[in-house]
Amino acid sequence: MTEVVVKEKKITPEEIPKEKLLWMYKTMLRIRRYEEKTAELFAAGELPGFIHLYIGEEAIAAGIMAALRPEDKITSTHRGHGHMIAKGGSMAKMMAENMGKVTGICKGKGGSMHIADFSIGELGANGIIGAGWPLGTGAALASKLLGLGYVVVCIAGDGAAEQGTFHEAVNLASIWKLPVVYFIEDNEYGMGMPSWPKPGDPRKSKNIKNLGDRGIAYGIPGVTIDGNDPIAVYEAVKAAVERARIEGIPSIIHALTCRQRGHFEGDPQLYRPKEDVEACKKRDPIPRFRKLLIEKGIATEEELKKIEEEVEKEVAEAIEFGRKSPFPDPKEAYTDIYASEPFPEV
Amino acid sequence: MTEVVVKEKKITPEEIPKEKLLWMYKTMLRIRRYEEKTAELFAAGELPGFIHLYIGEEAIAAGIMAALRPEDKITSTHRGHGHMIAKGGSMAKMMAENMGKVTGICKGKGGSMHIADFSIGELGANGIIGAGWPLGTGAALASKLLGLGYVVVCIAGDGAAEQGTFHEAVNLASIWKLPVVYFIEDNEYGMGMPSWPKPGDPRKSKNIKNLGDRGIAYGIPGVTIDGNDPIAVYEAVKAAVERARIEGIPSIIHALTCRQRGHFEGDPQLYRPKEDVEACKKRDPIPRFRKLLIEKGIATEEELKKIEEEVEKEVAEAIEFGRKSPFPDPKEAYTDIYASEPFPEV
Amino acid sequence: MPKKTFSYAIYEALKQEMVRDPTVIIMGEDVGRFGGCFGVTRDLWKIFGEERVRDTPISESAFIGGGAGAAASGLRPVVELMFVDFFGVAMDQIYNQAAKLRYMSGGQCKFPMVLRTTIGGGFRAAAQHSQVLYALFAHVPGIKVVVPSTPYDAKGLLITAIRDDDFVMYFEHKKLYPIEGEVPDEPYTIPFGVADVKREGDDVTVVAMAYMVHEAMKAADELAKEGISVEIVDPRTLAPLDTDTIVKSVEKTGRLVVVDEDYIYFGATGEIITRVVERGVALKAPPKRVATPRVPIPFSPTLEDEILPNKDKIKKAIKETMK
Amino acid sequence: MPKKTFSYAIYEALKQEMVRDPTVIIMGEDVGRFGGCFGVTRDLWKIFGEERVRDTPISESAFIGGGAGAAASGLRPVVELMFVDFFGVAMDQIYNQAAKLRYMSGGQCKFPMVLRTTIGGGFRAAAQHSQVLYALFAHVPGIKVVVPSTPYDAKGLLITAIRDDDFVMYFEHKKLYPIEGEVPDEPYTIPFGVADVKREGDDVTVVAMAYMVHEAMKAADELAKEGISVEIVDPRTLAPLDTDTIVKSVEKTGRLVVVDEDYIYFGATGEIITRVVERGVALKAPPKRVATPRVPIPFSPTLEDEILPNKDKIKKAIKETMK
Ligand SMILES: Cc1ncc(C[n+]2csc(CCOP(=O)(O)OP(=O)(O)O)c2C)c(N)n1
Ligand SMILES: Cc1ncc(C[n+]2csc(CCOP(=O)(O)OP(=O)(O)O)c2C)c(N)n1
Ligand SMILES: [Mg+2]
Ligand SMILES: [Mg+2]
Repeated sequence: MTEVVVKEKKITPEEIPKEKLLWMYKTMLRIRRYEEKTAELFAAGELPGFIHLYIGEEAIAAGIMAALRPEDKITSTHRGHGHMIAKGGSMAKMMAENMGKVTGICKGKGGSMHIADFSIGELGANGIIGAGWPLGTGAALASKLLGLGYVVVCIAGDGAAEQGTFHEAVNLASIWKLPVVYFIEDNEYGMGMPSWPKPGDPRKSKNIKNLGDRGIAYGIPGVTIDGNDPIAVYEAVKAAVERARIEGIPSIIHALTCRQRGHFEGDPQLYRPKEDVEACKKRDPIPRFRKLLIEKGIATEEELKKIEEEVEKEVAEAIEFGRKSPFPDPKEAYTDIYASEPFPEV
Repeated sequence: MTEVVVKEKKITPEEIPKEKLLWMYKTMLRIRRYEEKTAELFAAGELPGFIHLYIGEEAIAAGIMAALRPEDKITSTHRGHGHMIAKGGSMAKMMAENMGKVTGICKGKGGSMHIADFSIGELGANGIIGAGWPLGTGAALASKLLGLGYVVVCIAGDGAAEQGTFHEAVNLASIWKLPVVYFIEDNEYGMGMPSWPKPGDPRKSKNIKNLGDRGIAYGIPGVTIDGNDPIAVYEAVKAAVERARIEGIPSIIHALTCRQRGHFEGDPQLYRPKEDVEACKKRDPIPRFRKLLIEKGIATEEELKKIEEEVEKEVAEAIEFGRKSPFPDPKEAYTDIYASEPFPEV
Repeated sequence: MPKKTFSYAIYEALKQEMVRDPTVIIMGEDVGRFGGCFGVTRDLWKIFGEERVRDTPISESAFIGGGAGAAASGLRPVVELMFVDFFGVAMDQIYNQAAKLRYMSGGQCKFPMVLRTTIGGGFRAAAQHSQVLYALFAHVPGIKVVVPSTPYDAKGLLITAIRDDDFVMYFEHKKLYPIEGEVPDEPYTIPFGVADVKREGDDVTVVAMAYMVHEAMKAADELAKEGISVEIVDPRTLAPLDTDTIVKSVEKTGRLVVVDEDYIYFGATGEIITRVVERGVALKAPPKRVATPRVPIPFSPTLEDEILPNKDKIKKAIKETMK
Repeated sequence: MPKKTFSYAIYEALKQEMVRDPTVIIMGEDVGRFGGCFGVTRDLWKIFGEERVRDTPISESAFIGGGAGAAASGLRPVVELMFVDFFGVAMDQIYNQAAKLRYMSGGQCKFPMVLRTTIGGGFRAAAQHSQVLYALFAHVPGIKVVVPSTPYDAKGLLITAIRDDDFVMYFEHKKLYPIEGEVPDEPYTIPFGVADVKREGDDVTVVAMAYMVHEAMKAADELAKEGISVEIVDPRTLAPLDTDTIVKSVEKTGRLVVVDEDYIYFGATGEIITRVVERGVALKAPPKRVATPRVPIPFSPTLEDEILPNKDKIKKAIKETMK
């Protein structure tokens, strides 16, 4: 088995504009607080359906989006709240969506597993693992053929990298020279299945640790990075996006992170060693990045406190918005299936 | 793009028992003559349906099967006559099958794209590109769990290696340590699509030439070999089969060969440079191997002539058998769907 | 008889068959240490070990096709597709391979594989985790389609499925898991192709499957008070489909309502109605169907409740046939 | 009007739409230099270049899903699935993605994609290259299902499909390719959901699709000599399905035979019969269906001929309704 070779960072925090660093911090925090409240609301029965939280993985969404232009697009997953927030989506509309309200970003038709905001280039979470790889590849084809200049980042999990769609999509993008980046969020689990063996658990879902090496199979660059460091993510994505945009060279980025909570809310994680959860919490990207900002003198305690307050407020308002919004009229169930409505029959 | 790195052979012909070398020669020849006659019969309208010939690729089937034990199994493809013959199937029953006769190996129900002979471990040709990868992987799982000791060689084309099933199956075998070998017959085309660019044709179906490198993506050995040299094939398969049988380590073998005829019979190959066909014919494995046997003093002209006569006779008898056999009774259409027949409804 | 949940009945069938026959294995995503996404396989991995209860990567084509290959080679795999909604990533291995290889080979091999999967809405799980879809598998050849509605049927039909030498798809409605019923401790089988009259009645025949049997039962209870006597026929398997029992019931009642949580068109409702009318059975009123419209299942509770069939819609349809 | 083959009519529609709208592109296996497996796309790659007529690797999930992603992002892809039999390797991208993403997003995006594919038996191509299967796609939501039977319909319906802002599946029966018919040179559209009465008659309504329209026509010609007057209704699209036209015809004739080359159960025959009987149309005889039994398509000519529907089977069914 290969050992994980995490790519050395080259950019130092000092080389990144302060606003971007603070933006990353705030973004991570916005995701964290949103997700924490989501957990509470789910437990209280205010959120129907399945909820998969992004807690502990925030550095990825923040790092990716820090490297993108507004016109760039992403495909997302069932664990997609963080991607949506970082890409610039409205917390309030996402919260309303997850509550099933008509003011939701998808009018209450999609819910957490299907949140999408095409207006900001968030092409959709997906309930089918691995479905986003081809979809994003197609969006990249449109960028190329229509000369639109955007890059697509297909974000999905380590589990999604075992789906056949991964293989097919990456190969297609490679031979067609499409402006796309395949980003694997390796949170060490696909539901209850570990990426590689854990203490007392020999299971694994792949036989190599460094999925960046899979680039070799397609003749494209691939790299494995520390997914709990937003600067490492930013750096890798920036390089990949440039290659993609200018030369049409796709890349694979494999980011190592971990899942602090259960697969979905309500998962007691009986399959998971307790120490593993503890170890994951210790790797939390937010305090780590906060410490760095302070230590390097990039931000003051006051500045960060102010950000933290803003975030609390935004989340509270989002919840308020969701709660106050009405449920959709039942007859709305029959609209939005076809663009050429009314369709003669449903 | 990577350059093709063809593995150096280590075994010399002298190290292989004469009978095995002659067996390989005869096997290649049996396939060749069978296929040549098939082309004639197809042109004459005696063979219904689609026919894909193996002409020019015989060294692969001969080399693989020379390395297998009788209990080992293979999965095959739409271009599977050669695999069937080399694995020890009856030419006569295959010919009868391809003519749609009731004496055919599949009672006329399958035809050329579905020939199978479970009694010799030929688990079936397949009309779906890439379908054999998972099926053979499952057969390898049975070998392991039931302690049956056989190895499965999943044979399929370069095109089949772009299907998602390839990725999923190889990964599964790798983590489960299954006794299986993934063998890619790269005949430079998937129907009309070249594996990599040809003169005046920039298309390609993959961005690396050495598909053996894909082993890296799964943490298993992978190698690219000369598929027109039966000894190179034999050597690579022998090593892979041993690893698989003893250690449960799967391998990828990528064999370079070429297709002398159209994709299917009747294909005018308008998409293909004429020189490409010529170049392929120059690489013909049979005269090359014949020359080697003579030059190395392994066989005499007379010995080879005798083999050649035996082969002519066998093929003629197979055709005779097929021609004389009756078509199935129409009511046979309703049997063999379920093992627990009669089924209440069709 | 002891009372058990539908979920436990399935677990018990799996356990007993694994004890009886060492070639029975289980494969799927999180069927092992997780205990199954809905907790059905529970501790089987502890009892039988991780060789026989195999957690897979998220590679449905590989492990369903792998199951087929293993079934043709001496194992008897019970494979789990977590939600039927995911079938699209592995349909070729299901319908072109497992279902047809026996026929294409002229009967040389057999496929004693069971593909268990979950169906059904009502969990606010939206368009890709709420579907039913069994009609798709009943349409194509080579698949036996089993749709249990009670714990008793679940156990008996699953044991039949595992012992059957053919490829069987076994559909578990998620709303049925907690439902309790009497289930014998010992193993038993229920033959395929034999419908069960879940309730006798004289005025209207309701054909219903899976969870809809229970909604139909509630409707029948309420209508009984209004003097309408409903007979409920549960086909239990869609392929083969026990047309005789359905026809016999409609011959008696003269009225037919088919209830199905699957999408309404080109599915089970049309098939069952046609099976009856093509036999020339005299009907006192046009047959009716109650099913999910051809709409992706929406997430929001108000929307999902609008489209799913339920007791009230069934009552309304029954009453319309009585006019 | 000029006479053209079915194949040429499709080619012409593709060419004219590609000229009209630069966002129309073609993708699929060997749609370029090979000219399409059945020669339909011919020289389009030369006319429009290899950027717009894209040969793909054998990766149906990638290029069908890719088509969907491209459609949501401003292109209007016409994607080719070489044989419908291959749908199983890409079904998720078809039915869970292209078909549902608009709905799940609350109408934020649209999918102006056409998925062309070939159907039908009779070529001794066996179980994985001879199927019809359109009922599967008509069952699930979000897909428009188009099944042309003549060159004229082929061109008009394809142009409608390409200009439609929704995901359309377009099924081409391989036996139709060489069939000739009158086709205007200029572009025209035929609306979806409008059946076409291909032959008028009084005694029996035959609903038939795709190549079966032609077998039904032959049956009707022969029966006319025996004094039986057959009306043939071709729905042309299965989703939406023009129930009104079918019902109107059956109201006139009082007899119904549905002819379909797809598998018989849980498919189009049951759906169409049910659409009629649930409207309470009075029938003089039980409705009949002529379709392929639930059997994998066998290779041998004697076997394949046994199971495929044809003129004689249609005649027999019609006569039975006349008894
Ligand atoms: C095709 C498919 N198979 C299985 C599932 C069930 N499922 C939902 S999330 C999940 C785990 C996904 O793992 P990963 O891709 O690593 O993402 P993570 O949840 O870890 O973020 C599984 C198996 C699914 N939704 N789709
Ligand atoms: C899933 C699927 N897609 C497409 C086809 C059509 N098809 C048949 S053979 C073939 C080319 C296969 O190429 P390769 O795997 O390289 O095998 P070769 O024919 O070169 O031996 C194609 C595209 C198919 N049969 N199945
Ligand atoms: Mg994960
Ligand atoms: Mg090839």
